[in-house]
Amino acid sequence: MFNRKSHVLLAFFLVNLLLVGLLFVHARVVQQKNRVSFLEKRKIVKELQLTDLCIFTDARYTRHPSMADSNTPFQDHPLSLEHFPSGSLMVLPPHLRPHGNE
Amino acid sequence: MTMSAFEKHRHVIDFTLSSLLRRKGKNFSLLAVYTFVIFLVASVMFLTHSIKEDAYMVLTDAPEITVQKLMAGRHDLIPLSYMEPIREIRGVQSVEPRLWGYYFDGTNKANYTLVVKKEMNNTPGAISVGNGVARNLLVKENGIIPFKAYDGSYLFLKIKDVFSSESELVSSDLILISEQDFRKIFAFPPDVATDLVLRVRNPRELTTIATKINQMFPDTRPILREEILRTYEAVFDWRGGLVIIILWGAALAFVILAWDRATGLSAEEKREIGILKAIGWETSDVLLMKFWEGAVISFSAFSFGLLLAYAHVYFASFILFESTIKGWSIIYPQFRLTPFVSIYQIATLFFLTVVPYTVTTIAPSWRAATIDPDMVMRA
Amino acid sequence: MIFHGPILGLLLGSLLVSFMLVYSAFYAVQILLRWDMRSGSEIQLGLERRTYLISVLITYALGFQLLSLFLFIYTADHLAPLFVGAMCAAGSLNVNPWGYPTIVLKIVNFILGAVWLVINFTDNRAWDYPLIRKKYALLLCIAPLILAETIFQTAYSAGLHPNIITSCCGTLFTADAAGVTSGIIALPPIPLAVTFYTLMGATLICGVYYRRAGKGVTLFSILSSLTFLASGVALISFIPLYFYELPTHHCPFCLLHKEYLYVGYALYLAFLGGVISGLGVGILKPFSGVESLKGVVPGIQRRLALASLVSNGISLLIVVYGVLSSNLILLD
Amino acid sequence: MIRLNEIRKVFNTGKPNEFVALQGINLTIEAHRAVALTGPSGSGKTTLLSILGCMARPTAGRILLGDREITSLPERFLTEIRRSTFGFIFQQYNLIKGISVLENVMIPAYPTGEKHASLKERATKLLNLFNVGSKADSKPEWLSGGEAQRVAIARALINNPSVIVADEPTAHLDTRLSLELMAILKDLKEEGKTLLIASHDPIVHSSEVVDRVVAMRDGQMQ
Repeated sequence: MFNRKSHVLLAFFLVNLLLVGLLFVHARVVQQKNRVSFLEKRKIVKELQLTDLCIFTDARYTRHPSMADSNTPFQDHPLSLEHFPSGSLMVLPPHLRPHGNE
Repeated sequence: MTMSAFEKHRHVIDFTLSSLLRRKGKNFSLLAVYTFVIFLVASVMFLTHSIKEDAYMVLTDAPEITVQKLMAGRHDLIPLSYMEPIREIRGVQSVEPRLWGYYFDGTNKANYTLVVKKEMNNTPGAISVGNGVARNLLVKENGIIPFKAYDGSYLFLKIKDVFSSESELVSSDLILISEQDFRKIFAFPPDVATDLVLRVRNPRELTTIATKINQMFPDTRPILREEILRTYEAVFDWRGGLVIIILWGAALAFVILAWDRATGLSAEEKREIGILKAIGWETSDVLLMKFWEGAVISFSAFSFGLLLAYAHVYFASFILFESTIKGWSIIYPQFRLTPFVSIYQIATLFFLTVVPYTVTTIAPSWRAATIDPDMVMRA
Repeated sequence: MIFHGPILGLLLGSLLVSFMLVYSAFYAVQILLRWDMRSGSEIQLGLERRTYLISVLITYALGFQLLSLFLFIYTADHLAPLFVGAMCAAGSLNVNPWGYPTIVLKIVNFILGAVWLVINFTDNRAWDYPLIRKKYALLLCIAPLILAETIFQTAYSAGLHPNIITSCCGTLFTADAAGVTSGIIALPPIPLAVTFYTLMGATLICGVYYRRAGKGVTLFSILSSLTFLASGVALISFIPLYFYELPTHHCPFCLLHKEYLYVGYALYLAFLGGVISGLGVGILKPFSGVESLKGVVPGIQRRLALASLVSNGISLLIVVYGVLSSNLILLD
Repeated sequence: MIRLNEIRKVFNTGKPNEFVALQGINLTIEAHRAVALTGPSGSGKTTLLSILGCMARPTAGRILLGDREITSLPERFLTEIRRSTFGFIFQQYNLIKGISVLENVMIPAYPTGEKHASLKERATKLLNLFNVGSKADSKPEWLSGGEAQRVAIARALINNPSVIVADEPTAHLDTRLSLELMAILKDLKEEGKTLLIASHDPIVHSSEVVDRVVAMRDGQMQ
């Protein structure tokens, strides 16, 4: 079977495709598994009437981006350098940017 | 495809592979860089996509409309007297005040989100904390946290329970507190709330209701849940200057490397192609070989990069990007994202990486393929 | 402008394809001006070599075009939640006037590119390259269309302003009034269904007749092109109705969704395959008289006709299956 | 039969370093004969050989292969003719390093899409014919000069050409190996192959195999 390099390549391609296919399967399985914790999170959101995810906690406008206001100094800087790494990963909410929704 | 064309491809693949393997050092270093670029781009894509999906799924139960009051363009506390007229609007199911705010813990330099939960009003002095807060303060259930109120006095609140670590994506920095304690800590006037949240019976009426609120109270800003979801969608479409600059820097370096590798044919390679052409290979046969060369390298790099990125984001908790996301926050939510893979992401990744790589190799391949066959005789 | 991975990918892809086409067009001009098969001069030898490069460039460009067509539709679909009133790609393509023209250009360019490759393939079988000027003249026509597509697509992307939390004073609600209409004009399904089936049937019969008797090339080619146009119209009039089982949902793009088992991809590819090979048969007809192509053209035409028959057969099967298995019954 | 008519080859046309490699070449090569081209280096032997062997196209003039005019055939078709009509033996052997001797012999037939098994069988047969069958799996860099030469001949024969083109085939061989080579060429000629040899080696000129010697100087026949 593997006496020709083209056979080896074919096998290599197939193994890789299989592995990539497994990613899809894995993602599916984990999605199913996480359903419970999703429901828990949704319950918290519903009970506490939350509007934002807790991903960046370093600045107020990154913690609650949808509820952000404009009284934090420097946050309308183009790169939101007040809190550099997350501030630049997380764009400033559009209503705080000089050109609105662009 | 006829049988002989198929056999021809196999022959060419045989030869291409031996030719690639003969230049191991060069080709493996190319493969490594290529894989790394794909890995980076794919990691960012997986990460942002999962956060978006999570936001979408978790926030579907967020309040339909949030009403903020504005004062001179700033977020202001909303009078509770606004509630009654809003409740009168047709289609509004309920209106509730929300009391929440940020509490900066000076000793730990961490920022918490304090949220009033009605049920806690019966047990003043007790709080529930997010797992991130507990981790940061090294406290457990029944532990006591001192809060410095705005009048300078101290409040000692007892932890009743801690949120599960699974829920950190929404609860990591939360502290649930009773209304009495909340108003005491912030010296919060009794007749106002942070904002108002509405439940609406018919989703089609959302915009109408929002418009009515806006007409009734021109100093308010109604925020729709759909807008929040859309904004999350837009915000996480990776615009992150840092990430993009790094990625494009890496991509550029890679393209230069690819270009250099592809253009700089060594004398040995030139001679080899010359021989092939002299003994009966046609230009398009050499082009076919170059096509397979690119296909093997691109395919390998693509699948390795994809697999590594998946492992990185979903198994290793995006360790390479951790500091980027963490920023200076003291409370760093530890959440495992739910994996999402789609053909769409893969196609996007293909366009961002394989297409430019392939384009840079076309001309050099052609240049190699059109070497004069009599070159080997003249040399 | 949306900084969105797929959009960046599409823009990058289009830019590269345009670059490849412009480069090819530059040498197309050289070939039109200076090609002289009888000469063994270095200029001629150089130009002959360039033709290899151009073939490769166009082949890759065509592959990218096909992928980008689907990626574009999919992206439009994916972006729909960002726009108030857009339910799927049909709506988000209508966000600004560039969306639909981009799609149309993408399809036209793909077909033209494929036809070019058919001509190129045929020409390369003849020792004197008899079609060289014609094919490079055609290339000069395709290049501006590709550029136009890139410009349209860029304009479309640049004009995407998602309805996100836009302001503090409720401008969103005025924007909503002029929001996205769902875009696809409903066409009367029954007459169009009749037209579609008639043309499709005629094409298949004519194709079989051509394969048997070797006659009717022109008619077959014209019929396949008409069938393609009819399929396009059918895709926004009656085909989706059966798949969605909704008498009002005319969107041809939702067929690409998982709910419908991605049947849209097969259908689109089959329609495209049918028109390309059908057109190819007709395009080659005038060249069957060329001395050096006499032995080559009929064989290629027969293979193309077969491909066209297979593609059209597959699309017909898919449509018929959709109609028969549907719970929807159209009454006019 | 190959006929050359007023062949002219110019390199770097129109540039200051323009160089006329061949001029006014008229030559007919009969089938089943052996022709040797001789002359000092730079006399145009190799250029003429590459034009004869369909590797390069002349700047002007006409070439007839049998009764087919091939002068202005594009590379695509010229290669096909070259592959099926000509087998090449080079001065440097020009075997490809790093792949097996067997593969080296098979490579010229790859573009034809012949079945791998049958191709392999033919290649093995040829190697055995030239007594290098035992080296099939070794790499060419480990072969001796004589072995390499014989592998190169096997490779030249894989597509069963009617004409063998050899460029200075004895340049790296000692007398014994040169004579051995001429014996192999003699066998090939007896099998009905046409031989075209460029060489300034007297062993070649004086060999009984060679029917005709064409002397060249400054791109012209003498």
